[in-house]
Amino acid sequence: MARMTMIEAIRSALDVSMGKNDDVVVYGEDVGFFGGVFRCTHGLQAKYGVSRCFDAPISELGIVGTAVGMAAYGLKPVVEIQFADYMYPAYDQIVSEAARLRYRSGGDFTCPLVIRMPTGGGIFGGQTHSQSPEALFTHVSGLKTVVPSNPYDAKGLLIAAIEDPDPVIFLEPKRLYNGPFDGHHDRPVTPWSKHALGEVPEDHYSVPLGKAAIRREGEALTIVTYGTMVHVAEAAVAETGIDAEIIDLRTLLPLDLDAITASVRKTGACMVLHEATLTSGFGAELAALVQEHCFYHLEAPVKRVAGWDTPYPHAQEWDYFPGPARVAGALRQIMESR
Amino acid sequence: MARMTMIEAIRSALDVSMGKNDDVVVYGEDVGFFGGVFRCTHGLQAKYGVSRCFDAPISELGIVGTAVGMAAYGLKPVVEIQFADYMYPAYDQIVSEAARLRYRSGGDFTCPLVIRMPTGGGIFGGQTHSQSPEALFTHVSGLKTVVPSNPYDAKGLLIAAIEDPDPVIFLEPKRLYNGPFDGHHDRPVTPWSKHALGEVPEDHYSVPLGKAAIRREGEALTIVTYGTMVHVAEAAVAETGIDAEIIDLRTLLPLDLDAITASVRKTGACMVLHEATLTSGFGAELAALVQEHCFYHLEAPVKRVAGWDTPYPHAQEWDYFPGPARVAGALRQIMESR
Amino acid sequence: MTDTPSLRFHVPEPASRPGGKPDFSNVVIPKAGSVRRPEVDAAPEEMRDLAYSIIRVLNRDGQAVGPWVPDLSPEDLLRGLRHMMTLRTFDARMQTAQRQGKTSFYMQHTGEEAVSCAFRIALGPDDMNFPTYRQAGLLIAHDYPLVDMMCQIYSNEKDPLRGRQLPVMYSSKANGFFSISGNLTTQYVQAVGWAMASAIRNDHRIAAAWVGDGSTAESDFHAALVFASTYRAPVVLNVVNNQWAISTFQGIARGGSGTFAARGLGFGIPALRVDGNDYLAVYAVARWAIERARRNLGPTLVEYVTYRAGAHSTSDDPSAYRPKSESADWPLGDPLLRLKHHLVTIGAWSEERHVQAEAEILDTVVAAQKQAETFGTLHSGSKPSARDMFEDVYAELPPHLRRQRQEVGV
Amino acid sequence: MTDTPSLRFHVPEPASRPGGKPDFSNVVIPKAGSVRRPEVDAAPEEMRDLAYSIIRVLNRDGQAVGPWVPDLSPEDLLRGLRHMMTLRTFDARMQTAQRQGKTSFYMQHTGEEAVSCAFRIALGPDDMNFPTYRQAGLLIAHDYPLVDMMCQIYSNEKDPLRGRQLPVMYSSKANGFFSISGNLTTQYVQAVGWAMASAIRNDHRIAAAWVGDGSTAESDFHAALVFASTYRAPVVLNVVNNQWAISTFQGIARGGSGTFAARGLGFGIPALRVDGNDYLAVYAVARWAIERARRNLGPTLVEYVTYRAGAHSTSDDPSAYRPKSESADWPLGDPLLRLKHHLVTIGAWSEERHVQAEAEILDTVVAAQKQAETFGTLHSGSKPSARDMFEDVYAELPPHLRRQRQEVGV
Ligand SMILES: Cc1ncc(C[n+]2csc(CCOP(=O)(O)OP(=O)(O)O)c2C)c(N)n1
Ligand SMILES: Cc1ncc(C[n+]2csc(CCOP(=O)(O)OP(=O)(O)O)c2C)c(N)n1
Ligand SMILES: [Mg+2]
Ligand SMILES: [Mg+2]
Repeated sequence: MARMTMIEAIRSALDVSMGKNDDVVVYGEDVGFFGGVFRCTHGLQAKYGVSRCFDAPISELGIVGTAVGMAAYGLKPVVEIQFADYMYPAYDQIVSEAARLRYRSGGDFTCPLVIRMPTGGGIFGGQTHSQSPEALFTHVSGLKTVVPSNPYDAKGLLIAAIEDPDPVIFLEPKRLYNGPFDGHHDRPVTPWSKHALGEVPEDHYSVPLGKAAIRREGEALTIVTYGTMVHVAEAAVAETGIDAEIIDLRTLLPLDLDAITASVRKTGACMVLHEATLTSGFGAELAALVQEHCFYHLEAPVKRVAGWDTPYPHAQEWDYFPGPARVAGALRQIMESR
Repeated sequence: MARMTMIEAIRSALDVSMGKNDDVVVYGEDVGFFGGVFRCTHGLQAKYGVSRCFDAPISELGIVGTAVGMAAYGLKPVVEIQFADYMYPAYDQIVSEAARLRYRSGGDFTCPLVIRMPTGGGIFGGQTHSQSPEALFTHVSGLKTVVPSNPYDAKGLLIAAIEDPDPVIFLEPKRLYNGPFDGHHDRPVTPWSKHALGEVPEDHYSVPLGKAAIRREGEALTIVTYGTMVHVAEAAVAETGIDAEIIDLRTLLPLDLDAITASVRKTGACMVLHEATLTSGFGAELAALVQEHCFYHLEAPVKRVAGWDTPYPHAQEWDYFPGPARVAGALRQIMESR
Repeated sequence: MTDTPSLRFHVPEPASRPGGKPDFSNVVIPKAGSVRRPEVDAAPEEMRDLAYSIIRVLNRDGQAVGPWVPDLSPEDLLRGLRHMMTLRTFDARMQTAQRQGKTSFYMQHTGEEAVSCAFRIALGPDDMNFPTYRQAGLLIAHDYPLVDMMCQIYSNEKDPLRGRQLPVMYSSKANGFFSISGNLTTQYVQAVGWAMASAIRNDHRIAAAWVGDGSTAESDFHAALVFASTYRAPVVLNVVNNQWAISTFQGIARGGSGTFAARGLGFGIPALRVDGNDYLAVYAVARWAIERARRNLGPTLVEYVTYRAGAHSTSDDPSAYRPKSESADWPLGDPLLRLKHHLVTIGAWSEERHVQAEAEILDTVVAAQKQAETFGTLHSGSKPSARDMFEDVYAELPPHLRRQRQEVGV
Repeated sequence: MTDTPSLRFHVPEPASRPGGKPDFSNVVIPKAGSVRRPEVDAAPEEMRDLAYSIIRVLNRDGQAVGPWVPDLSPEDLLRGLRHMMTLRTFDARMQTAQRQGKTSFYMQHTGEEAVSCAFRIALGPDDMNFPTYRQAGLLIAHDYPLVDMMCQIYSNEKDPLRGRQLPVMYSSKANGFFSISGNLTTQYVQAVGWAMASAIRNDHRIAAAWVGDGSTAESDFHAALVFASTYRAPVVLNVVNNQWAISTFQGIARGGSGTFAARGLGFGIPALRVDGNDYLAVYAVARWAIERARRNLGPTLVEYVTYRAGAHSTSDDPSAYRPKSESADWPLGDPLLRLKHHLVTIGAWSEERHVQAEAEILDTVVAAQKQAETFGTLHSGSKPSARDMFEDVYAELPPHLRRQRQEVGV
């Protein structure tokens, strides 16, 4: 066991996977010699050579498009999109190609690749370094979408994603790279070295895709969330003293619906929480499912707390971000409405 | 008044708009001399000249990207994407650029353009001529998304879209181009000339964006839908005899939430119906909103009926398409569960 | 500023439109045999002229002339002729089958048969094509069963793609034929990625990317050129310029560049232009480009100058946008007739044998069609089930799809 | 097939890395004055050589020589020098302000000042730039108030963009400066669309598109070239090759093409390469390209050969990926010092006056900064409100945003 930041955990997952399987190839913008703008691939080129880890031209389309070809050949490309905000040029290759290759070829060709990308705000990155586009992937049949909330899961899920036979979108909440950020932007962040989930095996292990984790057991209501918001939820729960159960989805698709319904049937109320824009966000799907599957157990409407329906602003970052105060307010509101 | 198909109504909207405003410029693949693969722009080049209506290279990115520049200049581009399935190469220009130009420039530049595209299946078009990607637009702040269900609305909404100061995504259910297809693929389709909403004024008029239409009043439950599914809903209601209220949204964003909540509060039950893939479809947003705003009026969970979470298949088209039988079954199920 | 005249908008127009006289005077055609043949390891800078010419082997008299005459025996050529005849017959039958309602859609190759048929022969068995819908010759010239192609077109119970794909969107890994995407050009950059993978693996296999003239405008074309140029990927980048993209003439995609081959020059990629209706020239140029890739000398861009003689697809009617007789006036002729003429000229073939071969081929195709139809057609007979619809979305059926399949009750 | 050696994967590498000796031997630099100047209406085919050379005016002795010497008076040049000095001082102050926590982010222009400053002077007042984050000289050379720039950087209450944009992502329609996108290259094709619109309207205004070397790999670059070529749009397509894209050397984007200017050749677009650190050469080439556009002769691609002397941004540390002294070894020198040298050489300037000007400019910039800071900085003083966050998403606030704003209580 070692103490790792989420960056180190991701790097370790790549390292372990490249060591184990020669087919794993890592590339993206600034990913090679420099090791990535967030340093997630640092040292891999030196260790595995330029054929296994290299810099790509600034073409997200080209990065994903060539990766589809490589995956069809039989390699296992793990590519980085520098920020999720820059995935749109690759969206066609993801949606029309990677996601559908197995289906449209009747299994003749497959597309086992992993596309990593940092997501989320909280770093004063403005509208092009802060987005959380997960709902644009969950709407696409054929993709799996993963969002870790801590170093342990990040490594285990990334290894599982690399070993998965299908294309996986791996979203890394960048605000969690160095510590469990809970939305209190005016306080210092505890480093991962002080957090239990910063304890990470150095060797190979995996966390299965499609299984949620219960971060906190509780009776009062269920908070369904993922990524950075897991920590915000924890803070809000601690501050309000409301005995909420917190579910960290880890994988959005395939979704661990059983974990959600079991919890909501127990608690009778549900909040869905994410950083992405509210309308048509993944929270809409979660709310729709919860009301469908737990209708007769719900004592209050499923409440969504999410980013506002505006582009991600720069100066108003903390007005935009669904921080502990907003989450706490919503928790109280649910409790009062029952 | 004239009898028009939906194609003729769209053409008439373009014609009226080009005649009224020199700034309106129409282009896209095969849009100029030939008049579009669905003939929606037929005759416009001959009437208004090649500078106002012309063929574009096969680059959806280029079509929308140049349109953003034209709109910023002060023109009013109305561009066609040949099939909605081909909009992905343009998605970055739509999401990162058109949708955010006004916001990010503090109103210094604006982007009043209309992007038309045929959507939906039912023509044995397979996975690349059948998609309904509306949820990929409704998640994006700054866009308006419109889906007409008949010639009258198509013309009025398109004119409203062209006169709108913001970017509008105009989705045309291609299966409705020639008649009100109700999902009974084994029966001949009634032409628009036999339908009241095929009666279309030849001059300028508009149907406001953001206002739904009640296609059928009813007491038993509310069906919230749009596009082709409006007619499928009508057929299923007629066949089951269930007294449903049918809401045709017409505009998905901004959404006419008041019309929905008023109806659901009256009927106490709600079905959401669309052709797009279920998971993270626009129906998720609708279900989430309905349960949030009508929780205490709902006697059964909001039921979503939608396309399956698979790519759109070719041979299994009618297994995929949510036709009248499936809708009728779901209607009965809702009625029984209350 | 206002002392200059005001700006005018320029929209390229084809030389003629319906009702007008076909005009190909802008297509400059060098004499067969007149274009030089550089060594495959020559520097790209040294052969920029080849992007602006047309490599041709067969002259008007049916003789093969010049430095590009390939090393093909009369038997090889007869086989090539047979492939092209088979493709043409196949097209005719399937076109009719679509008109008879046996399937929803079809796309023909008429006039372009030499391109895919000759290219396939030049390629190795383990190489991979990333084709468009207009290269069925890659399958036919590789002896892929006609029945399997037809079953795909009919979406019947033996359709290898289980009814999921639009007709003609074949896939056959075993035959070096990548799954066709209905989205234009997406596969072009994938071919480069496949070739990069082959190089990363120190393999010997190369990739061939395919695109139409109109589709070169798409972004994937650019990405492919960038990545191929940077990583010197072992790939042949093919552009089939058949003059039309549905109703849009090639000038709209080409703009002021003169040729599509020229696109390669800006990337330091050798670019050759070849008479796409000349089986021998296509084969020779393909060999040259494939050898470059195989010898790790990097990518080559090849533009095939040809003409789409038929409609774009069964959904299209070209008489609405081009003169009816344009096809007949196309100056590079018919690839099938030109190869036949050559074979007759060299004494390897005759009118009689040709007529006989036509009959044989028709029999073969009809027999295949009969067999395919025993497995069903789109609207009749057995066909893939709703169960097939839910499979292969993922390797394993996830819970939500299991629920949905249960709802359908299959 | 296995008789050929197996394939090898090729990844371009820069000439040197940290710890190594900088090496620019691959940058071939023609003598100042040695490159010919074609007429603006010359055919693109006639000037392909210009894509592989470098147009230079200022020689080592500080003299302006050759056919590209522009028609600029000493006063014009002094003004240009002042613009570049202002930009450099502005950069230094804002870089420090970021380090002091007054804002979140900043991007410098060090070494590239001539490109945007000289280009702006060549452009007409009503033309429109579609810039990247590294062309603030377009604003400074157009006398856009430094205070407004700083208010944007500070996201304070006078920020014209109401706190919404990352620092340096300016927008000023009145100054012909299109809103900068954080997404690379998206604006390149928009510039072409703007230019097409101007032509459709029979206007006189032209557009200028801007992109970095690394960003030419993006799809929008291709789309821009396709549309500009097809519709002969009145646009100048600028590529600023500053050798680096964050940590990635230009060889990764350029591949085997030799130059970025060469990209234009495949589209029949005249392409010029110019010494980007030579104010006079930049101005002269810009004038030439702008005149072409204005006279309806179509687009021109211009590659500015320069060097990014500083870090990519305040988030970057170049010592991790290139030799520390690489910047000092850059063979085209410092644009500011070269223009200064020229002015001294022609007797229009002196060391003393330069020192004095430096002091004056510093005073001006510091005064602007003081004033800007009275309106707040990112984390202190007054700033845009949460209300500003909800506005301008649409022209009118739709119901759902009204509800959300109410929830915030603003
Ligand atoms: C991304 C995308 N855009 C548009 C289309 C519609 N479309 C299908 S074929 C075609 C024309 C292609 O022309 P070309 O590339 O010249 O190939 P050809 O059909 O002539 O072989 C178009 C526009 C599509 N299939 N995909
Ligand atoms: C679509 C997109 N991809 C990636 C990035 C991240 N990024 C920002 S600047 C940059 C490098 C750009 O290099 P270049 O084009 O050479 O411009 P320079 O910074 O050298 O002026 C990258 C990769 C981005 N902003 N947008
Ligand atoms: Mg074509
Ligand atoms: Mg650069």
